[in-house]
Amino acid sequence: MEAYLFYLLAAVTVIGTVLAITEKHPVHAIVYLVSSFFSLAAIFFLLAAPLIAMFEVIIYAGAVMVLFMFVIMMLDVGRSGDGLRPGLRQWLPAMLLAGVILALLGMMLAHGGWPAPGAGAAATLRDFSLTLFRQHGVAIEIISLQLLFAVVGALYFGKRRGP
Amino acid sequence: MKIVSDMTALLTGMWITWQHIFRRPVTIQYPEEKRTPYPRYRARIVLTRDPDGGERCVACQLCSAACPVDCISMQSAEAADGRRYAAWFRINFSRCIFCGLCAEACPTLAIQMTPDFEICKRDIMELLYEKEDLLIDGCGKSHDYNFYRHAGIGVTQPRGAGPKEKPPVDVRGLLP
Amino acid sequence: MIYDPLDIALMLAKIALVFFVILTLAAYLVFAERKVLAWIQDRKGPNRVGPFGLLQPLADLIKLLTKEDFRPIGADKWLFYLAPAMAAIPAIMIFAVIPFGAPLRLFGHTVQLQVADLHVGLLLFVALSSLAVYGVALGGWASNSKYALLGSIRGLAQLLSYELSMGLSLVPVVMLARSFRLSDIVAAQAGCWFIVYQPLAFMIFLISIAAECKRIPFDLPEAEGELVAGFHTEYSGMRFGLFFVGEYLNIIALGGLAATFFLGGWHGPLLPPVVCFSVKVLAFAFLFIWIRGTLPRLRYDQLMHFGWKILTPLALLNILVTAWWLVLRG
Amino acid sequence: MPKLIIDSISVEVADGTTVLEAAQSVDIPIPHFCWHPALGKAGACRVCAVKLVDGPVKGIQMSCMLPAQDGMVVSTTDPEAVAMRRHVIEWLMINHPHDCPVCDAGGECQLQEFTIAGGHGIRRYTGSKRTHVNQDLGPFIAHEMNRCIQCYRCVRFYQEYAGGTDFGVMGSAGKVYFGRFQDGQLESPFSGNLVDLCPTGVFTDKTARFRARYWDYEMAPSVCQGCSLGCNTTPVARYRELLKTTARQNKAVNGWFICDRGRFANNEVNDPQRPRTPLVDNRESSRDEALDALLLRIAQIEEQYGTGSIAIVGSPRLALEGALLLPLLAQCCSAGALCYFTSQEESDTTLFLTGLLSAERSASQQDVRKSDCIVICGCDPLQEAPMLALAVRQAWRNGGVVYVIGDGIDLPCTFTTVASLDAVPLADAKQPVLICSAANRPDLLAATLKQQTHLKLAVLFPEANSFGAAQLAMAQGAISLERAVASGTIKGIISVEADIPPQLLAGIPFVAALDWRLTEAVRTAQVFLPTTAWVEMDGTAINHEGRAQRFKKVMHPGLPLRGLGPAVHPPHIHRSTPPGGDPQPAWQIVALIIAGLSGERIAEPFSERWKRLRELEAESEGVMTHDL
Repeated sequence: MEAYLFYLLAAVTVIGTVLAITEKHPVHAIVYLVSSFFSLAAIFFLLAAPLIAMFEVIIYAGAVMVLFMFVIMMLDVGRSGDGLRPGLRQWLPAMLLAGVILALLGMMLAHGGWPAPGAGAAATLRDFSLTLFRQHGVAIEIISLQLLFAVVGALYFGKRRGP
Repeated sequence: MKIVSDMTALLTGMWITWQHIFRRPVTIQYPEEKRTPYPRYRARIVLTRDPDGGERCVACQLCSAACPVDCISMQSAEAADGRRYAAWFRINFSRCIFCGLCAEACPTLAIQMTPDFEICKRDIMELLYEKEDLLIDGCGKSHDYNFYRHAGIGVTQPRGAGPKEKPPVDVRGLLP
Repeated sequence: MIYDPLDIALMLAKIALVFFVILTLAAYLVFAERKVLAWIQDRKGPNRVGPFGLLQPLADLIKLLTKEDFRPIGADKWLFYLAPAMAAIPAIMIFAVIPFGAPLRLFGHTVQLQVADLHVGLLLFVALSSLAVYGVALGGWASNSKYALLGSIRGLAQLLSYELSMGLSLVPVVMLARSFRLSDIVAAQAGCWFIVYQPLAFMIFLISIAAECKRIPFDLPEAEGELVAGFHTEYSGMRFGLFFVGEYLNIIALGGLAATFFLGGWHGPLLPPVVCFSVKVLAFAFLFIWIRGTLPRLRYDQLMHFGWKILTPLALLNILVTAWWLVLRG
Repeated sequence: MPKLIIDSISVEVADGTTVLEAAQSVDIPIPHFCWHPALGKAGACRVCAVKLVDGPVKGIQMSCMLPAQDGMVVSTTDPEAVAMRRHVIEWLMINHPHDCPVCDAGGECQLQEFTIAGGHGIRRYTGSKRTHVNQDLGPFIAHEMNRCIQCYRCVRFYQEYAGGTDFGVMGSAGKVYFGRFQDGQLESPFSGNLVDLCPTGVFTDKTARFRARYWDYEMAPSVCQGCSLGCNTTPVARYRELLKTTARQNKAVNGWFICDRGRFANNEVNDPQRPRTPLVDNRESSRDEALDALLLRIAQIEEQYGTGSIAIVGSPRLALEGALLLPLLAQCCSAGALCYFTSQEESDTTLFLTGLLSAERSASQQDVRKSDCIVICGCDPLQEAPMLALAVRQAWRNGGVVYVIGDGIDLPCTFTTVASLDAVPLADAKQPVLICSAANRPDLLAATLKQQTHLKLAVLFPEANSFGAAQLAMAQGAISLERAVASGTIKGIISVEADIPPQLLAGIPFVAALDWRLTEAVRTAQVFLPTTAWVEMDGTAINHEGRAQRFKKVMHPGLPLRGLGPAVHPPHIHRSTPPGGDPQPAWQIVALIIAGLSGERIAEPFSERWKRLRELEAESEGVMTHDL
């Protein structure tokens, strides 16, 4: 049952992502990407990581993509025919990266296969938080400071200058 | 403090609307309950007659000129006695907005408005009122006005016999 | 994994019940809104269909279903058809995590009166409400109409802004209940409702959910005075109906959540739990209607100003204070 | 060149200009009743009062009577002047009846306008009004003396300008009466202008009596089709009916007036008998059916009798657009003859006279008015083209001498009868004009014209576009229908608004007619297509001097609402085209036939040397076509 669900969701994720990359129309691309995120969240849920699943939806589908959409609508770039399919030159770096990832994946598989998913024992919120703040406390603080700087910087740039 | 006054304002508004929930509605349930419009209510248009029974309308086209929605059309004609009248006169009530400008423009007080506001029809063509539908046997709001008595050109009375008119000039008289 | 057939049956029964109840409720909420608004305005409201106009929702439904399903020229076909569903579905899905009554003993089972008792229930609500944005955004964009587009741009910005303050206002609740699970939150309020500890968070949450379901005074995405009907200007028939029902489902869902987070959920004196919960939800619905009958619409810059410069800092401050208090209390 | 200041605008005008004209030249309106640009001043109405603030004259003055002088400072808005004008209007209104609703001038009445503009809304006079008895002035002019404000425009026009003797002013002081000595039809052929001239409703058009109001009129600048003079008119239509025709000013052509013949010529357009539906073998059909039938018959005739058996017949009354397309039509159906004239004699004389008329030679009505020596040779202007007679009278009033060769004609001025052209002292005259007609053959003219290079020629052609037809006939080598039929090869006639006598149609197996009049050709035609009258289309006509003038569409073709049967009121039906709305301009039908024959679509009839006429404005003075 879970396996079927997993493959179904995985297929949706992959197809959604591919379509999001190839779609010329930015709004359509966003919709594909959002559906891809959503099925990815469901996969996380199946993998007993509900918190990650929720964050996936809240942050990526609910915030980042909405912002993208907002910008697209504001700037009115959503006209079909505006976007051109990227040429081979633009594809190259992406394909290179994809090759690297695939190679790593192959190496992992060759070296002892799959790390078993933490089936059954769902990571509780408490464990998650403890891990996050105990083990990676400093990193978290640094990241949050970085975000704060970004916000302050954005405010500074966005401020209307002069009279 | 501003926030306190703002909150009070909001709550006052809420309190007023709360009170209104329990008020008696002012709605009149129209088809069942009807209210009598005032005599000067501006609804269905009629054409009136002068005290002598003649048609008041002289088809001067002022009403059709005043009409903002162009719902009045007519054709004037001349009777044997020189009286100007409407050969046909049509008001398209499907267009009429009951603004009353026609009644205001009418120099002979022929067009008047009545309180009859219930003129809905199933077929829109039935809202085309012709002269025979519009003409009533009565003077409407002015009982004693007859345009032709005051016009000064002698149609209902011999020339120079109207009120405040001198008898016709004798062209061949030599006296100044 | 093997599932107990009884569990599945119970689950399906609960889903069916919730569906039936909330859809009926949504339909009658529309009716109630029209009635209450009419009373506020010294009118009588719908009273023609059935006794006291009680069959009005049915008449509305028939009207919506028989209307022409219209699609404007140049509209993006699939997104145009998808958007109403995107608006209504997240609102329905929120009900999955709302506990609407005390657990029941039935055939030897303990039956949770809740469709899914997730331990990230609160997060699921936040996630779903953030997804509800897409209905507004895609519907307005796909209509190929300037009014609809303006409405959806406003909707995007507004929902994004108020989601933030809404999420932040819930953090103290989580801190008090020490759980994201809604049944835990309800259980934590068995003694004292969180509104007592967190009046500020409650106010922020209330304002934010009013903005989330695009109600007056925050109905800028569909401001009929300026944008015809905003993001759903071009919709007709049942597609418009879905947007419409989605809005009322949202009211019920958010009312239920407000009751769950701050008013003790199904806890209540005298009355049975389910009734208590229903009374609270209906009270919220009435509050929204009452506010609609009273307040004028905000200006758009006032709306954004209020969200970002007042509500969000206040919510952050509230978190800080709560955290301090919790730490001090130990 | 006096220089004066009017309302702080400085104006420089020619000597002898009045202050009123000076103000008009800089678009400052001064109300006036008795003053008229064609009639001059009378000083009768006192409504053009202005105040002279500074300069040689001071105080309130009548601007129409006051010649402009150097240093004058005029104010039209001075309170004193405004009050004066307001009081004058109030005096004029004392005896004016309150009958605007039943007056035909209501809405186009200068008195009404100035009364409202002057702010005189309430009558203060409580005494009795003076009344008059009206006269019956015949079937064209209605008389309502009570409305008179004694501006004397009517009598000045009728007696001085037009030379009429049966209408005048009688009585004195408050009894002044404008009328005939006794009831009867006005004799002057220009009496209709009283309607245009009267600033209020004393004289109104009886033919259009009580029919419509100014704001409902359908109007457009047009050109009279009554004769070849091409006087400018503004026809007025309402409910698909041509109501009346009013004069339009064109300084070079008719000046300000038109004759009664052109004015009261509505019947032909409104005629209920007018053929308005396409006919195939006398059976009503649609326009497309008739076109198809026509194309089929053309092919049949060619097959049966060989090519060259069809004659395309235009006419001098056909608008230039249609006439221009006929050569193309002739080419498309390989016609044996292209004709613009039916009779050989008319063709010969018209072509001959047109050949004489160069740009320098041809005399406009303005040239006639300015002339000091006019010779009328073998024609009767008062009968053939009345406005030219009026122009001759103006020349005579200005001191010109009028000579008439031949007898039995009448003119509204005194003239000298001479035996021949040699007896006229043409060489002494500065601007002599010779008026002759296409009805006679003045062959001897050529010699005289050669000697007298400054002699101008005004030819009276019978139809509105005779000159254009002749120009085209010359260019295309067209022959007369008489000659074409005499050759015996013509077996089919396509008549485009041509007046063909029955004897020419007698032996022809196939006749097709495009026309808006019920002519002989229409009666005998197997295929008939209705065309629009000039008021129902945009078109061009070339008048007797070679001046092309544009006339605009006044109304949509269709059976007049009044002719829709005996119903009490118009029918209650929706339709997109009015009944009888089939007619199309002749040139468009010809273009359709050409398209059917050759596949070539013609959107614009003016090509090659006529291209300049595309931009011809109806309100301009026209374009001389000699050197196009």
